[in-house]
Amino acid sequence: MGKRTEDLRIIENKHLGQDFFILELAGSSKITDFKPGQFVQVKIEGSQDTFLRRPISIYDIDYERNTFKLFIQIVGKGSAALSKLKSGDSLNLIYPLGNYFTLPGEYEKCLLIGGGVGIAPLLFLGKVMNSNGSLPDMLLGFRNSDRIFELDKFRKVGNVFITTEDGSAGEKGFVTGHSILSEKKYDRIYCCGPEPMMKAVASYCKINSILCEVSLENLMACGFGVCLCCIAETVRGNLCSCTDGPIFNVNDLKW
Amino acid sequence: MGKRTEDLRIIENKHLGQDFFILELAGSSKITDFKPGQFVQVKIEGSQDTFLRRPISIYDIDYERNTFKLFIQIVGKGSAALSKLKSGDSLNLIYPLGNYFTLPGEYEKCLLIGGGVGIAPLLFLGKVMNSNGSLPDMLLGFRNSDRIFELDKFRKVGNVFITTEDGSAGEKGFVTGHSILSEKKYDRIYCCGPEPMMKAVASYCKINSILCEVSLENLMACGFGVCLCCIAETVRGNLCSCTDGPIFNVNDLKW
Amino acid sequence: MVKLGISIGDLSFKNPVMTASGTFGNGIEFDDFFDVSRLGGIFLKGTTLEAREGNPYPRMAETPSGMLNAVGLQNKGIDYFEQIIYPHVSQYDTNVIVNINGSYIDDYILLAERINKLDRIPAAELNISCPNVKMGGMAFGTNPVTAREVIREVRKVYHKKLIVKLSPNVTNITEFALIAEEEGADSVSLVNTLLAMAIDAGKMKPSLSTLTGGLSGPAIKPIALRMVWQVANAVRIPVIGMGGIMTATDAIEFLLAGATAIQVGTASFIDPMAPVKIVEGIESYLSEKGISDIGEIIGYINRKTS
Amino acid sequence: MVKLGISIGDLSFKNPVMTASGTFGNGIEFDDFFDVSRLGGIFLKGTTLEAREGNPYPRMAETPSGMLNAVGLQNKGIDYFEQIIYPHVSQYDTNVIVNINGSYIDDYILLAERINKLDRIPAAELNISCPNVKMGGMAFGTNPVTAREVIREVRKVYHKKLIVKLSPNVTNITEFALIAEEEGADSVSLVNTLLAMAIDAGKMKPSLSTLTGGLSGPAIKPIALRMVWQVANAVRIPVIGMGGIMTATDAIEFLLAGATAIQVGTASFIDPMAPVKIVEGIESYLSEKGISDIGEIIGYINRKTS
Ligand SMILES: Cc1cc2nc3c(=O)[nH]c(=O)nc-3n(C[C@H](O)[C@H](O)[C@H](O)COP(=O)(O)OP(=O)(O)OC[C@H]3O[C@@H](n4cnc5c(N)ncnc54)[C@H](O)[C@@H]3O)c2cc1C
Ligand SMILES: Cc1cc2nc3c(=O)[nH]c(=O)nc-3n(C[C@H](O)[C@H](O)[C@H](O)COP(=O)(O)OP(=O)(O)OC[C@H]3O[C@@H](n4cnc5c(N)ncnc54)[C@H](O)[C@@H]3O)c2cc1C
Ligand SMILES: Cc1cc2nc3c(=O)[nH]c(=O)nc-3n(C[C@H](O)[C@H](O)[C@H](O)COP(=O)(O)O)c2cc1C
Ligand SMILES: Cc1cc2nc3c(=O)[nH]c(=O)nc-3n(C[C@H](O)[C@H](O)[C@H](O)COP(=O)(O)O)c2cc1C
Ligand code: FES
Ligand code: FES
Repeated sequence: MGKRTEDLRIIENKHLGQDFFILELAGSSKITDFKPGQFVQVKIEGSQDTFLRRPISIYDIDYERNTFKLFIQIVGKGSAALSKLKSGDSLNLIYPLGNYFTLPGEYEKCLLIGGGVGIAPLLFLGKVMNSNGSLPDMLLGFRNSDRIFELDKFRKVGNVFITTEDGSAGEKGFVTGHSILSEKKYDRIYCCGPEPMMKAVASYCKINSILCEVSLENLMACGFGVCLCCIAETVRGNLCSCTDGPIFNVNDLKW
Repeated sequence: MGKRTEDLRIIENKHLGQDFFILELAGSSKITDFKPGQFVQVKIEGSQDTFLRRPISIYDIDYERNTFKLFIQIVGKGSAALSKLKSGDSLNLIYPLGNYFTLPGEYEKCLLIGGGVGIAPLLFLGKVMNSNGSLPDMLLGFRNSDRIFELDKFRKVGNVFITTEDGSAGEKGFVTGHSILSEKKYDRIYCCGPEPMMKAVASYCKINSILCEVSLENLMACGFGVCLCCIAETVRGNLCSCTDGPIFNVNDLKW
Repeated sequence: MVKLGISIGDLSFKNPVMTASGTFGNGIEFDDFFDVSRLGGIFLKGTTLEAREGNPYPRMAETPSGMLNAVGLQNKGIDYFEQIIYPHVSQYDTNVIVNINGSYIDDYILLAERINKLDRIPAAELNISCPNVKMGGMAFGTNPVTAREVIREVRKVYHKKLIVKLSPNVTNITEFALIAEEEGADSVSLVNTLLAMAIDAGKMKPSLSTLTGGLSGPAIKPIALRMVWQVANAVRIPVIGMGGIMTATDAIEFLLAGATAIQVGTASFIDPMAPVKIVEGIESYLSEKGISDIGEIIGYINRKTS
Repeated sequence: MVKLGISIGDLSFKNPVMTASGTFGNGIEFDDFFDVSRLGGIFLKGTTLEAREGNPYPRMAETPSGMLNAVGLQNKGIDYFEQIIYPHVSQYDTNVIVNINGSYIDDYILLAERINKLDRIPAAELNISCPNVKMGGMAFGTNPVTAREVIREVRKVYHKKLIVKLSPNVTNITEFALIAEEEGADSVSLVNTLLAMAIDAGKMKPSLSTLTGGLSGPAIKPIALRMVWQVANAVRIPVIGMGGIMTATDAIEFLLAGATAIQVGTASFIDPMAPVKIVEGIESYLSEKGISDIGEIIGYINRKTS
């Protein structure tokens, strides 16, 4: 169908505790063209200081009900305004945007690594893998156990391993220190989270010759390739993380 | 108590039909210092294009419950945003602002003339006159009968006469053409409404040597006398309609 | 039916709504959203002779009712333009205009010569006002001597419609508009972005890699409108106005001030349909006012007050 | 305890938060809201020799994240100031600074002489940047020759702290800051409002009686911040920054850019408590960062990047 801009109706705004919430939206057109790793650009109404849209990954899709979800963390004015929306309110989106994760070959062993709200695009990715017949491992890192949500969802799509910085759940420390990485051999790692984490994962993958894709969270003005503000430095020059990304193979990035 | 700025809680937002609504607010401090003709400066949250506050007259006061009301017409972005507020929401005000109507002497006969949403400050004025033992006449002008609201309230504080431009209620035409003006003699006329109406009333009063006070609706940036944007040209020079007004004796205005 | 067409010399535009360079890519990115041919014209991303990578990330900062950018003319150069972009944009049934840039006057001349040969490009916008490049750009456009020189040299080699894009970062913008007119420009467009800065108080450092960037969006509209009004009253060539136009109402303000046409910039980032909605909005405004020709509102406030 | 005090030469201020001329009346209007003596200083409404009525109504227009004003220096003149306002403001335990204006250089001189005699006024702000008067104001401040002349003449007769208020409506604001410094000014303050315009599309006419007015508020913050940064890097005298400061975070951005102090303007219209909230906010920011002296953040980004 191509990119489009539409007012969508909010079906539910589920507050998870801490600063996290999930918006469920009713697709107005068929949303079967969404691919894992893609994002939407959300218009923020009712906030005097937010002029630009905000990019948010597609977290989950329900093809039967034609709805999809966004998993959002409140970090500033825009996300705070979004957190106040109620079911029935409408939200203007530009979507679907960006490229998407490269799906693995039939027998490849995959690990999905997420940190904090960076787990968002991995659920959808995991589900698509499931529908292709594979059950990925998932390594999710959090600051502490209070910030872990939706684990049941992730457990349905893969084998979940946890780290927390304070050891309040799973293994203590950062994802790159988790024992699974020394125990198992993966063909592909998909990663989304804070930049330091993605860089650590990228260097682990390079050393161990594992194919690795990361999802960048660069600042965006447009989201569809016209402002050239969101660039990532790559071996092929500056590329837009909103059209050539947000998913990049780490070998392409100048990290 | 002096001027103050406070977050007040909305008790009710009553939509009247057409573009009119009434906000009832719970005073946090005692509101016994409000005088008829005074106004509040309302901060508009959740509207990207409204930077400045909006001046709104005090429409009605309930001393027992320590609440007061604002009678508002939707004419643009700010009033539209206010119309969406719900009971329980909070609203930031600077208040009470401006001078006030001069109350009549004991035996003076008074007429209160209001046009459209300009009837707002007259209810409070009428109530204060009642408490001083007088029952004013009230001449209220509207575009048509669909735009007449709250008449029962006004009938309790005075003898109400109506004009509509299309004759759908009361006498047809403008307030200045109403028969009451030729039938009765008034000592004082108080007027609030569109500028052409106030000017017509002012010239009627000058010709007939009637004391007349009008409430101006000049554009305001601050509302408390510091920006000098809201000036009215008077025989004493340019005066701020937010501190020296909004109530002016028409003999002082260069109309 | 309302007449929306306007013209710059003998070049006609089906309506006065165009897109601002650097905010509309090469049009292609908007094909999904609407039929680009419905616009009066499109101004493509700033082009240079050689390919450029632009400035390092971060290049963008959100500000109250606006944004800063410090893209710095990232583009793939004129060869790529001729081979890849030109064939595509040639298919649009609208005026496709190239925004030309350089570090030295010679760059501008060489580029203008190349663009001059492209049949389907009826006009070029000479950008002497980019605030985000170390050499050229705004340095040319804020100095009357160099501004005159670059316009004069380009005019010699460029034989189609030449539009000079002015910088708002000057004491007296009419001075530069008059220079453009004197040197034979067919039109001036204004404003480019205002040189500005954002600082992240939390991180205690500038938000942009380049420290300063260009401010665009509604925040600058009142300044842009003032400059368009001043320039329209000073020159006889048509003025193309821009700066913070988000809605048809904004566009109409520029027309009333004296702009013959307008460009929609940053608005497209927030609503990719903005340009076409503005075409429709102008049409309704004129119908509602009972005005049959857009020409009647162009410069209307100047006719009334002078 | 965090040290918030700053100084301009030997004049000390208890904190760097002041109020911008024309947005704080004569302080008196704020007595109901907070204790004005808590501020570092207050800049009073622009004063002229004679009483002035200012420009006709309408004088104000709301714009995206900002406003236009065309007040035009309405004030009651220096006699009224000495007799009525001065006795009142003398009671404040803070630096009370008069903003002086004129149509001719002689007006400025005569006024400066009168202000010089007032014991409780430790400084004067020389306004050569008002965009809303037909004569004087911005005309002085956008021309290097007249700017130098008026500063020089006022400096001869004014012996306390002289602060020159600069116009942002120039190509190169550092040129004017350097002139002020060369002519012996103790400080420069910037920015005054940007010349701008608003048009009512519905009514098809300009929103202000004067057609153009001065833009203030958050819309101009990125431009003001850039100019303050440029000037702070060019002169050695202290810089007082302003333009769109609404919150402590905004104020801190100006300090990081190199301003020694800041003025709160339009923000006071929306929140009369803004100036005092900003004092408190700066204090918390410093505490949270573990910074004990405000001096450490003044010009911080310049120390880091140079
Ligand atoms: C492709 C993509 C997908 C994303 N998916 C999600 C998602 O699924 N869920 C989610 O919660 N967030 C996601 N984000 C991040 C989200 O866009 C930002 O958190 C959001 O824009 C912040 O807006 P705000 O108004 O709340 O914060 P602001 O008030 O704008 O900023 C608050 C603070 O966060 C910083 N900040 C804001 N955006 C970014 C950024 N992109 N990178 C680094 N720092 C930033 C600011 O500098 C500031 O310090 C995604 C970003 C991208 C680019
Ligand atoms: C002292 C005072 C008391 C008031 N009391 C009331 C009241 O009790 N109830 C009520 O509904 N309104 C009252 N008003 C008017 C009210 O302030 C405006 O209607 C409101 O500010 C409009 O805001 P907006 O954002 O909805 O409209 P905007 O979007 O700002 O403007 C919409 C249109 O209305 C015009 N407009 C806006 N304000 C004014 C004005 N003050 N005068 C003339 N034209 C204007 C604009 O130019 C524009 O064309 C009062 C005004 C004053 C000065
Ligand atoms: C991200 C971005 C990139 C831009 N690139 C260019 C450019 O390449 N050439 C040019 O002449 N102007 C460029 N501009 C300026 C715009 O064309 C326009 O003059 C300016 O943004 C003001 O209009 P607006 O407020 O409607 O965006 C750019 C603006 C933005 C925001
Ligand atoms: C209504 C109004 C009146 C002003 N009057 C004066 C004045 O008399 N003298 C002066 O130097 N500046 C005057 N200014 C400019 C302010 O002092 C300040 O420089 C400008 O508003 C930018 O700051 P801000 O964005 O914080 O308001 C005035 C500004 C406004 C909005
Ligand atoms: S965000 Fe505009 S090009 Fe990527
Ligand atoms: S509105 Fe500011 S002085 Fe009246």
